Amino acid sequence: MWLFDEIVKFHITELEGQVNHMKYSYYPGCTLKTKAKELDRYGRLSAAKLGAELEEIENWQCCGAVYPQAEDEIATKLSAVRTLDAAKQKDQELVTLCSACHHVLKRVNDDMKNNEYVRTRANNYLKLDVPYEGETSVIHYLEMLRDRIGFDTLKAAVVNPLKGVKIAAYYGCLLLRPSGVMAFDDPENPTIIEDFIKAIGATPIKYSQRNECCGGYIAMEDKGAAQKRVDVILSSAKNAGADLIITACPLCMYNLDANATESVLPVKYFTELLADALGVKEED
Amino acid sequence: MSLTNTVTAEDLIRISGVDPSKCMQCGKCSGACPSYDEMEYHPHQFVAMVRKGQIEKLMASDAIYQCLSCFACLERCPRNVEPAKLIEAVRVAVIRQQGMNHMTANDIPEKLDEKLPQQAIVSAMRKYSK
Amino acid sequence: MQRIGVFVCWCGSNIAATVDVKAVAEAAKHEPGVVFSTDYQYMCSENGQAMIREAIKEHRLTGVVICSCSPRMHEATFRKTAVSAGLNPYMVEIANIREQCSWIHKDMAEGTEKAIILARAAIAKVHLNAPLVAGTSPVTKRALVIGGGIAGIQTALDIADAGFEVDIVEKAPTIGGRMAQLDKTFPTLDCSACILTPKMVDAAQHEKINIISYAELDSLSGFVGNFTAKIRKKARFIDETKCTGCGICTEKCPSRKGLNDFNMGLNTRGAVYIPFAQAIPNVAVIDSAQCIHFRTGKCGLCEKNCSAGAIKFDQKDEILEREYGAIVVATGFKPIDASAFNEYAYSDSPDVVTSLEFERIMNAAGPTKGKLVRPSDGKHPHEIVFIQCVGSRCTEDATKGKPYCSKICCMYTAKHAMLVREKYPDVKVHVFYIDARTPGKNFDEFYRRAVEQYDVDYIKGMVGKVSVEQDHLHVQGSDLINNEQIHINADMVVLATAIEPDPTARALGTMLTASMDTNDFFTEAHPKLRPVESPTAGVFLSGVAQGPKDIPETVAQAGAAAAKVIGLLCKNELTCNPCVAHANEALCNGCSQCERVCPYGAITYEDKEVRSPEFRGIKRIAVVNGAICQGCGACTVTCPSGAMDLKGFSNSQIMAEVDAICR
Amino acid sequence: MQEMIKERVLTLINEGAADRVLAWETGEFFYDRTPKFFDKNNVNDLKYDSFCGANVTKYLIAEMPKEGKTIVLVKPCDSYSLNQLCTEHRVNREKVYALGVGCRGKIDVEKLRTMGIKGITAITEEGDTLTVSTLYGEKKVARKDALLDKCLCCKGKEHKGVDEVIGDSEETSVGDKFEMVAKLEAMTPDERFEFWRGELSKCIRCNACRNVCPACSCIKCVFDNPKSGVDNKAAADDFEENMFHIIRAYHVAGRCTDCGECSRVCPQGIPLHLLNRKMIKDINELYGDYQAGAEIGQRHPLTDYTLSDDEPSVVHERGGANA
Amino acid sequence: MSVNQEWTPNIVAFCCNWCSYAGADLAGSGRMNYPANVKIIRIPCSCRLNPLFVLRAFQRGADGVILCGCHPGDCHYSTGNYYARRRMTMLFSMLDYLGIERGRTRVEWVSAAEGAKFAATMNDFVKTITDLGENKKLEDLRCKK
Repeated sequence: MWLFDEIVKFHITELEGQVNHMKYSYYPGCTLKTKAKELDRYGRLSAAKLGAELEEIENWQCCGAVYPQAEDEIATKLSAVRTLDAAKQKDQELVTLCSACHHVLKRVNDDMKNNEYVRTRANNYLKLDVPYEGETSVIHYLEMLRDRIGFDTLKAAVVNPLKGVKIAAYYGCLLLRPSGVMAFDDPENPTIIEDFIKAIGATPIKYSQRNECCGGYIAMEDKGAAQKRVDVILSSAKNAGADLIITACPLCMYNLDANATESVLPVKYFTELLADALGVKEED
Repeated sequence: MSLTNTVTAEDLIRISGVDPSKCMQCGKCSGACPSYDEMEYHPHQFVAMVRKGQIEKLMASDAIYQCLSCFACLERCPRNVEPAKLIEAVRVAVIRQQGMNHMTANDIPEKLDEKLPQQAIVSAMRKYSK
Repeated sequence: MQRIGVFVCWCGSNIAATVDVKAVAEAAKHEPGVVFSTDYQYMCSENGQAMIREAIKEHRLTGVVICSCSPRMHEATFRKTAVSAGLNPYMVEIANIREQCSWIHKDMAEGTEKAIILARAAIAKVHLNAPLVAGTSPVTKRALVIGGGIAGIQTALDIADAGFEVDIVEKAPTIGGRMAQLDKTFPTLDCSACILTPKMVDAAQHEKINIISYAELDSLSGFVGNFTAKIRKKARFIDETKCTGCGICTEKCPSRKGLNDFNMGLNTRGAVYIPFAQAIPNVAVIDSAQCIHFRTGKCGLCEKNCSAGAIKFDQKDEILEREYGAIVVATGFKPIDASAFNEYAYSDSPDVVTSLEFERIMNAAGPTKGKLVRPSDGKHPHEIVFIQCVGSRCTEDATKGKPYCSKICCMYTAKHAMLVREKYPDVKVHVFYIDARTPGKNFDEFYRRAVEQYDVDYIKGMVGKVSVEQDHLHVQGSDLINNEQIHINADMVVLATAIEPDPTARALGTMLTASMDTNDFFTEAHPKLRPVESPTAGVFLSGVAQGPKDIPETVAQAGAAAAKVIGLLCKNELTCNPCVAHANEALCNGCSQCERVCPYGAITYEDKEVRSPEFRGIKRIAVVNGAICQGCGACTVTCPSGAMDLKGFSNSQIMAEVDAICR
Repeated sequence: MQEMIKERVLTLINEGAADRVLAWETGEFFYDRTPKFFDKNNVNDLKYDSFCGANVTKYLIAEMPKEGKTIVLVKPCDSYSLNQLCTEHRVNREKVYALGVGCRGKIDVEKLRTMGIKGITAITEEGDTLTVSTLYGEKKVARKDALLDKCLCCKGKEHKGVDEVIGDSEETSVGDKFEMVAKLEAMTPDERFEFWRGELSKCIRCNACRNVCPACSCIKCVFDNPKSGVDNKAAADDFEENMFHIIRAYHVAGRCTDCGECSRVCPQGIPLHLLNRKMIKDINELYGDYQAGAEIGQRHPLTDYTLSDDEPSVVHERGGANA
Repeated sequence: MSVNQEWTPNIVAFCCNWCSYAGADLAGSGRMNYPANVKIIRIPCSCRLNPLFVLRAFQRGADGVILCGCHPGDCHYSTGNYYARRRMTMLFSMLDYLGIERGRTRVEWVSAAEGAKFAATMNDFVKTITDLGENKKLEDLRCKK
């Protein structure tokens, strides 16, 4: 860990003065500290290279991993509110990497902003000095790349363009839907990961199942159903000519990887390819 | 195990925040549903059956555990009915009852594999137990 | 002191069910000045009106209060009743105890109490009413029709046939509108162009019709009978008087990449083009954004090849100022942008088309010369899926779409399905529908023919997703009757997209001060009784600008709008609204504040000798032109001395109402 | 300066450029300066000194029907009122020769009294010091401490749109003129209500504020007009006290030049200018800075609009805690 | 504040003839309920509303006054509601400055097509005024029953 921080610092000092320096609050979430370390590590390394400083929220708690849709669920939303409030205290945008965490934080934030029932009750529970009312802006790492850093800047920073690699973007459901709240991209015809793939020099492969659900949430409960979904998605990507499929979600990663009945395509986190393209992967 | 408390359509409407009367029964939700073939009742039927007060059938059905929470129905609904919320409300109404947890901590070990991410466990516990 | 009669209407049970009408009539009796009070089942009926007339005469009434439905409904009726009994029409006041009382309240005691208060307010107002005499204003005997589709053309023809001049302002380079793009029309399947183009020619050749194409309304001032319009005739860079429509320029133009709007962008055209063969005027137009000459200063091939010398690169927009007595809005519609519905892969695949695009594909003059082929590869399709209600019937809180039924989609989809099956019996056709809505003469028979005779597969349910696969479109939808999710591998998908008002309508509505609904359709003055009139006097509605409708309905409404226009233009002068502002000479300071807020320029000032207790001598005073004043009252509030007041809605009348309500 | 003015006025009249002059004369007490018209015969009685706080422009209205041209002496602040009257056609600018006179702030004798100086017999000034002679001896007072309140928030010493200026002016403004308004805005509604009840309940409806106000120039005021429905001669209760002052402030909104005469003449010392100034502050904040009378022909903000004006609910939204 | 159980607020709604009065009629045709203590006075345009009328209403016992007109841009007379908007802003600000409760006055734009909005607006306004209680600060005791 010490070494890692040093590397980050090194990159920041190296880049200071060259790149517009940006600071964000960063929420990794539990899986990124365990099974999805590479999603996290490569994400941080790349961000540092791109001049974005990700300050991890102190003492963060698990977001709950699933957004409680029931209107009367308050307690299950509180840990997300604490995270959102922590970012508000620092007056920073909150960057997430895991699609599931992003989904939970973004939707709870929307509740705190627009749902008076949830807002009042959550604040009553939390007893913050100043009530939290949805002030924090929650953005996914990909949105940070697109809207804050810019894909053009990213493209310019690429040292190992992944030329000729045909990559299928797997969006899944959590980043896109419901679009009214997530406001991430066109929920039916998204382009952000394809644009990302182009920026790192690879070739995006469009396929029809990229925004269909892999069944990750029921993988434990009903492996068979999840397998069915995974096979449909992977074969769709494979038939479209992809060499590789990328995702931003540890749940999708696990599901696409572990529940495919036959191994047709390798699955990677987008941050791994990003780190590769930026030339920061080998340094770790 | 059996349901101890009666759940009414009004309860489900309150829990979900869904107004089933907005539905025009176009079936787009069920046309979009990736779990359609796994489910005994389909998203549009959840809406119709809540409207008609046929709650017990829904609560007894395995369909409530087959929903992937992928929000395709909710996203594509032309009338913003949000069937996914209604399905979750039925599931919540079931697991909130005594002894009705669909999954308990004891069920976990046998389902674990080395790659399984935490969030799969956390989310499953959140979804299937109280 | 007025002698006031109060007449309480039951409106059958509409009022009487929630308001004790007898109690209202009884309470009114005790109000000062009320010498007669009664109730009756239907005051607006002939018997009811006779009762009012008799009471006016018998009790020598000087004022009348009717407690009934909204004045917007029957104020005019009861004013006429008063006139026929010799009373000034402006001595009638209405207490709205239906729309604003009985219909919104459930409790009888509450409703009755409120009705009595509303009656008191009206009585208090009538005490201060004075007989008003309306002035007159002249009528310019020319009509302006905005929009040159079938609605505008039909309205213009009907008005012109009655002998009045009509200008059609069309924003496109040609008239014809959406109907010109259609292939066949339901339920008769006759050729759209064959029935439209003769009408276009009639309009062009009519001596009373003046077509101003490639033009838009810039501004409008005035009022019914006396509108002044500024019309911007956009530069088409072609001298219309010289161009013969030979089309040589369109062939010679080397810039070929412009999307052909007429063909819904399915193919391209030159920078100089004539939209379609039967265009009227049959004159070319240059798209300056595309034209090489405008971009680089070079080229000019069209100019070199035009033997008529009609190319005018230096042409500028031109503003025409014209006066009109009446205006008809016939701005039509456009299909909504289907890219909002990418679950149907509209943006992803050229083989997913909208119905209007499909119409062009099926049209003999279209991009494929009427041959049905897949846009992506030109191959013959074997299976086609039609999806109805794309973007129609969506709630306002949904992420996309329109709340209304677009009305024409069920029928044109049946038409498309039938035409495909007729021409290509090998093609399988599926139609996903929510409801098949076919009210109309021979409509349901038409739809049933598609099912029974042409074996079109109607599936009750909606498509959830269209996936673009390697060589086909995968359609996943629900079949509600069979309770199953079905999967179809189709070659083409046709989206019956909702229609919406033309995007220019909103700005036009503002310009005309004609009210619109939340969907930007123009509002009619009354949904049943005045369907072709806007609430703004002198503005009439024709076609889809008012709401979704098919061709026969559009033509019928166009004729109706024309009849209303003719009725207006036949008059030599119009009776003005006598509820206009006027300045009290003794009180007026001549300070000019009222002039500043008058939207009509109805106020001028003159130095006048005034003899009053407050002032003797010559002073500057405001003078209101009653023919121009529309009675908004802006001036009355700006006036600090209270010199400016509004007849019919005077300061004291409104305060009397306030007092009666707050009492 | 007074002599220079007299001389210039005489010249103008003798040259035929004007027929009379509207200025000040000495009234009942030595420090009273009341408006008066002079012709060349009595122009010698014209006074212009540090007591000439009164704004005389309103008197031109009645003069308009007369033949010939009137010279009017205007201090910088008065010039705004003159322009506003011309904008509203109450005064015909062509019949007026506006002679700007220099001003270094005018003296408020009441202020001296509140300092405890009694029995004043004469006041002389030298530089920044006033020497007040009283029955009980002489007192020295700093001139700036004896200025009228309105001079302490003077709009500036530039005459707007006058024909010529005689004499120099000195800046007298101190601080922010909206300070007190802001203070009131910061109070709770109940505190504000108490404040204004306390002030307005003192009103005796002497109409001095209305009569002096150059914007309140109606031939017949609505409050005097039995047909207006709101007429009343004397406020019978709290409502009518409020009503009169609300409507007065409202009628002059956008037209009030903030000359401060209303408060100056109020025998009860009600800070009426705070009502007008609130309207001015609102106008500035909501519709952009506006100074009534800055030039002739302006369109005032309440007879104007923009498509993107704030909704009236802005009143409810701002002010936060004091809702 | 009054704890009188009997008390219900008295509300005067000034509606422009072209949009809001028609919107109120539409609320009626749609049978959309709102409390009976709202009484509507028809005026030709929102710009006809003289501040004097508002004060008069309070004087005579109104507890709330609301003005409804066409949406900005849709005025039948083109510009009336723009003037009304400024006038009412200034009036409301003045009343607020005098310490009168801000909630007692309101302006809403309601089109002829917005029957539901009209009813919702009235319900909300009645609720606001009910919560505020009786108008005490701008009352004229002589006019009270």
